[in-house]
Amino acid sequence: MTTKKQIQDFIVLNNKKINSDYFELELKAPVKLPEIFPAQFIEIHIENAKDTFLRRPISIHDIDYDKNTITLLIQIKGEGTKTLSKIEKDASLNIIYPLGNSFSIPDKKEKVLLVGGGCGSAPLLFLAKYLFNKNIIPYILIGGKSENDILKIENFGEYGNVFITTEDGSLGFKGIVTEHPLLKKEVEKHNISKIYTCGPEPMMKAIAKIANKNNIACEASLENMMACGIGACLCCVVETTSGNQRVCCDGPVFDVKNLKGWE
Amino acid sequence: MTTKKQIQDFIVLNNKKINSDYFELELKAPVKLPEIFPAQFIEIHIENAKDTFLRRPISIHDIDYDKNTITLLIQIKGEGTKTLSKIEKDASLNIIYPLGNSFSIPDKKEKVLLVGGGCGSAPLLFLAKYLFNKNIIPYILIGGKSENDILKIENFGEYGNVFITTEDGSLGFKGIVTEHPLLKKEVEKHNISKIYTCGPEPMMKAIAKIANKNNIACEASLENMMACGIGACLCCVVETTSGNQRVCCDGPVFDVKNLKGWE
Amino acid sequence: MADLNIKIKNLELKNPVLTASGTFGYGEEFEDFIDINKLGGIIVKGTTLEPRQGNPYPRMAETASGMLNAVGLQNKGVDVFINDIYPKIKKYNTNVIVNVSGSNIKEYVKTAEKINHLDKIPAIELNISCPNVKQGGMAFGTNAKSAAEVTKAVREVYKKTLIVKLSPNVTDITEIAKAVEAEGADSVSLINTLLGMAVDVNTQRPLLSTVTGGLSGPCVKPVALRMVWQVFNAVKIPVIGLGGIMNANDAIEFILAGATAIQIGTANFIDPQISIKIIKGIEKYLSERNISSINDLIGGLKMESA
Amino acid sequence: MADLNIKIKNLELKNPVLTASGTFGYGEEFEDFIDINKLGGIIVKGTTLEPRQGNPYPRMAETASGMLNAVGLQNKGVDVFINDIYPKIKKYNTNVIVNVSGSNIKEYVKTAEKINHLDKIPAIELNISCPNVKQGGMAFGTNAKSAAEVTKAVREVYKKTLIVKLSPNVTDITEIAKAVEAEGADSVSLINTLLGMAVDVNTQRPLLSTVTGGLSGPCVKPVALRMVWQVFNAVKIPVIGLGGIMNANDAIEFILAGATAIQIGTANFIDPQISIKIIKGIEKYLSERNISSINDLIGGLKMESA
Ligand SMILES: Cc1cc2nc3c(=O)[nH]c(=O)nc-3n(C[C@H](O)[C@H](O)[C@H](O)COP(=O)(O)OP(=O)(O)OC[C@H]3O[C@@H](n4cnc5c(N)ncnc54)[C@H](O)[C@@H]3O)c2cc1C
Ligand SMILES: Cc1cc2nc3c(=O)[nH]c(=O)nc-3n(C[C@H](O)[C@H](O)[C@H](O)COP(=O)(O)OP(=O)(O)OC[C@H]3O[C@@H](n4cnc5c(N)ncnc54)[C@H](O)[C@@H]3O)c2cc1C
Ligand SMILES: Cc1cc2nc3c(=O)[nH]c(=O)nc-3n(C[C@H](O)[C@H](O)[C@H](O)COP(=O)(O)O)c2cc1C
Ligand SMILES: Cc1cc2nc3c(=O)[nH]c(=O)nc-3n(C[C@H](O)[C@H](O)[C@H](O)COP(=O)(O)O)c2cc1C
Ligand code: FES
Ligand code: FES
Repeated sequence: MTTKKQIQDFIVLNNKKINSDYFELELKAPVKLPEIFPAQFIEIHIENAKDTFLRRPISIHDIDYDKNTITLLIQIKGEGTKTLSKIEKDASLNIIYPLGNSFSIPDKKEKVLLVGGGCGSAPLLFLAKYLFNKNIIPYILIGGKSENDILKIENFGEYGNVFITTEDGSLGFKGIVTEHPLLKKEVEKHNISKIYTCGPEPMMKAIAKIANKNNIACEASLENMMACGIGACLCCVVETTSGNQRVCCDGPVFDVKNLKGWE
Repeated sequence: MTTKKQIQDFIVLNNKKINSDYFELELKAPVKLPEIFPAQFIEIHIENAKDTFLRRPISIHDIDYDKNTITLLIQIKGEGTKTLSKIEKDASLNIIYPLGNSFSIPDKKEKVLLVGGGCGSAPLLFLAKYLFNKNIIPYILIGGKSENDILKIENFGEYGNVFITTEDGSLGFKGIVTEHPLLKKEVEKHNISKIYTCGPEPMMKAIAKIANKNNIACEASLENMMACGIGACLCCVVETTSGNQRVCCDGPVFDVKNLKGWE
Repeated sequence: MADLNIKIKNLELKNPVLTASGTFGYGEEFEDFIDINKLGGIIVKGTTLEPRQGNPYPRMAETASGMLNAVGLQNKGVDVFINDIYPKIKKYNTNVIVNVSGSNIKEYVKTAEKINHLDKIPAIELNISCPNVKQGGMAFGTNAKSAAEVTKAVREVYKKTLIVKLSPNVTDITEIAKAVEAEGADSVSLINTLLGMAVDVNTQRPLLSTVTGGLSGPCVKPVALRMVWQVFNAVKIPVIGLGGIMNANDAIEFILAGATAIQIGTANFIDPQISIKIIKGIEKYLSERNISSINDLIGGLKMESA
Repeated sequence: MADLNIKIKNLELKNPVLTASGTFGYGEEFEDFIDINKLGGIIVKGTTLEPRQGNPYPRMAETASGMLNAVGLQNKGVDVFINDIYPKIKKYNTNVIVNVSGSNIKEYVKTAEKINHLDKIPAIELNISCPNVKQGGMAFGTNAKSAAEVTKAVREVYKKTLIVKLSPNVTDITEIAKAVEAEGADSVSLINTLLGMAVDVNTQRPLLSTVTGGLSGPCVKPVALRMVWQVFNAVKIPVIGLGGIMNANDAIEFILAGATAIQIGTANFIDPQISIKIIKGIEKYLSERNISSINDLIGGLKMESA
């Protein structure tokens, strides 16, 4: 993406608690939003949060060009996200955006599968909606430790065929995503031509393995410790077949075939 | 004072803006307040204020044993006090109290003068009330750069005879406190037997000079950079005739005769 | 419940949490807030042969996640300590350790000798790292030869547990640690403060009367932790870690990096009860992981890749 | 309006604000946010003779008021710099300075020699202070003799302004500064990062793949400022100050302590526009005090007591 990066104060329109671990922030942009693509993210400056010196990278979860807002889906991890979870309506948040590349969009006839877990759902819902608007109805497989980690299922349902797994069986299929019959049935039968994944690294690696084995294209949206988010510091690299690449601007989306250690 | 020091969370009952520079906080104690004396102070922990690592020392400005509250009068100086100025009702503040010694209380027949400036008014109003309750009606001389720095005059008026100076003449006598006729008239005529002062150091030193010259007892409540507030770190010392003493626990009140450089 | 007992030479600690010299007065200042007897030990303010007035005011400045101090070893001298302070604090049912400083080797030796006679003082911490005095102090701690000399001289007269407190203001702290180990130090503690400075842009003057002072608090933790790890890998004697420890997790970082015990300094100013909270936090950490003794955690940093 | 021009040997800067190596990419990364041409100069990422992949992931950890990095000089090598990067950035109407590193003196010399031929590069910054590489880097900067040697060797081949970047991980930074001054350095810049470490208590592993890394950000400012003041008082060549500068007041502290120019590092990550804001803030500070030139502020710390 060659969209110009911007730094601006967004206004909090809505801070919605999803459950004890997750919340959703709707932020209004001060200027007309540029076109934003699935997997792109922002860097938020969280003022007055203890021990939060650097900005925090958060994916764009949804975008409403009419209202000129973006929505974020955030998991409370440490002090930064905890402080964000308490932010009040009308507060302002300084944001650098849009950052990173995006998932590649397949052509119409392809059958694609989205596999996510936890806050990996954030960019995947945006992707599902994006695909749906391009008349591609994806399979969507969402996994988590328990019910609590399965987010926004109704929304996913609007854009594709949803399958759920939880490790404790509290919702959907009991097990981890890679054990879900869908993968066996659809992937191994080569009905699926592309997998998009975002979530915990071990999950994504397991998915990549299945994709590679079945010769299916697979893109993963990675996380990494980021200092600048704009490609300047070289902190966020991942090892690829063409050397160390920056997750923040060469990614976050990588073709798993190019990732070392993901074979 | 040998009151046991305590560390507790107080609840904000009221945060009242006085003007652009000053505000007043009323805090409710979680346990019955011990007896507190004029010039004693507290150390507040200000959470989530930028660049505010250490606690902030603030004098006790008023105390209501019935409501079990203390009131603080605070001037916005930097990030810490700025953050405090925005604290909302029902928030909690972690506080160490009561700290320091206190002004000595004269016997009934004495005529005393209180001289203060800016947030020096904080402990002086408490002192004036304390004296009034002991049937001593003090003279009170309050100075400041302008009207804005002359705080709570009506309250002072309840407890004593108030005189005002401002450098720009926007209220009361135009000039600095040491130029006020009261000092000439009362002090130099030896009608006053004791002066209590709290405010900017140059002001207090000038007052001390006048007191010394006229052989009047004078007590000053000092400020200093404090790290611990409880006598442990030796950061807050002032040079006295008996060596370096700690402002936080040997003071904040010192007889000016014992302070080096205050002759 | 996990066993928190540790030993440093003959010094037995009921838990690895000590309070750092200069930040805990003589313990008394904290009696209103905590039960001193629950601590592994307290290390009292730097003590010198003669009384010292310390440096002029201002002595303190706040910095990002830390503070600078220029107290400069203000203390009443070892004789007043022995006659007036010791009788009051020897009642503590915990280890009271004296931090000893001097301008020259003779002063260190004489002070240590006097303290050697105090029954209830099981150890001294030799401060060869104070950045706030003109003579001695840090000068000894930034040079392996002089660090060795003063350790050797004190070792000759001091029979109980001898801890040497190292300065972080050096190119290679392992060199100093090895030098004092070779001369009989029973343990090294590190770090003392980093030499720093701050300026008031309004007055255009230094914020400390001495221009430079000692930096402490969480800002120094990464440096302290690195040095503890380096020294742990370089010497055989137990390492006592400190520098910016604000909570139990910080303490555990130091223990994993090789600290047998840790000290709480600046954190006492923010929360006078923090030392006790940290003891409880360490206990909880061990229990949650079914680690039966703190000794199993010391230097337990996992180095193989995940 | 106050005059912000300064000179470092033959290097003319329209203002004293540079961006620090490794924190500003090649400038291009910041083009969306600021007008690069308004800066006093930019110092590009550490460049070596051969391409380097740097260290494995994870390379970054956040600390109290700072961060640790273990990037380890990842760069495409001086030839790619000359052929691919230089043509794109030589358009800047400001000073583009190359930060040069190497594993041995030969590498430093060869790299400097190649850059010497680039018209639009008016200066190099010799990085003898990188803590994140196994060979060379900091090893040169923590020893006066080797610091002098590498400076001398590069000075022979490099004809333009030669800045040497010093490591703070030393006992006496003035000794190193004097040694490189004696060998013809035109200026010294300081500080590079402090060597630090952080541990994840949950995994019990180091947070950086290399265990230790370089500490930067406001947490190091007091140490940096102290060193700038010490070096300013020890050498005659201009000092470039950096370490934790987050705003104009921080920059002014360094200038008062003796810095002729300053660099903005980690602050660029928090606010990509900060360098320009700092230039404006310095201008405002001077105007408000009727100081006609920034040169009148350099080393202007008032030392007499108030
Ligand atoms: C490109 C990208 C997109 C992301 N999108 C989302 C999202 O949409 N929703 C969401 O909930 N989370 C997302 N994350 C993760 C999110 O950035 C971290 O959870 C957050 O930074 C944690 O901050 P904290 O202060 O709450 O916790 P901390 O206490 O700082 O850290 C908790 C844990 O979070 C991780 N973390 C901390 N800082 C960073 C950082 N700068 N970069 C990467 N990981 C970090 C570390 O592993 C750490 O152990 C994304 C991360 C990346 C890199
Ligand atoms: C015993 C005592 C009683 C006080 N009572 C009051 C009071 O009743 N009302 C009131 O408004 N102020 C009072 N002060 C002053 C108050 O502590 C400072 O204004 C406050 O700490 C500033 O904090 P900040 O974060 O807003 O500003 P900062 O940006 O931290 O500092 C602004 C200025 O305040 C001074 N200051 C900062 N920290 C301290 C400290 N720990 N000790 C002393 N001075 C400091 C410094 O000179 C600094 O230049 C008192 C101070 C002392 C020592
Ligand atoms: C106000 C103050 C006074 C100190 N006095 C001494 C001292 O007398 N002797 C000593 O060895 N260390 C002294 N120190 C250093 C501390 O013991 C400790 O080494 C340092 O502060 C780092 O730990 P911290 O970051 O936990 O505070 C002092 C530190 C502070 C902040
Ligand atoms: C991510 C990162 C990469 C760096 N890379 C280099 C480098 O290549 N060469 C160099 O001399 N310094 C490098 N540095 C050090 C900075 O230039 C600077 O000296 C240091 O960060 C202190 O300044 P600061 O606190 O303003 O960041 C790097 C620093 C960071 C944070
Ligand atoms: S976070 Fe700085 S390059 Fe990616
Ligand atoms: S502030 Fe610590 S002794 Fe007074």
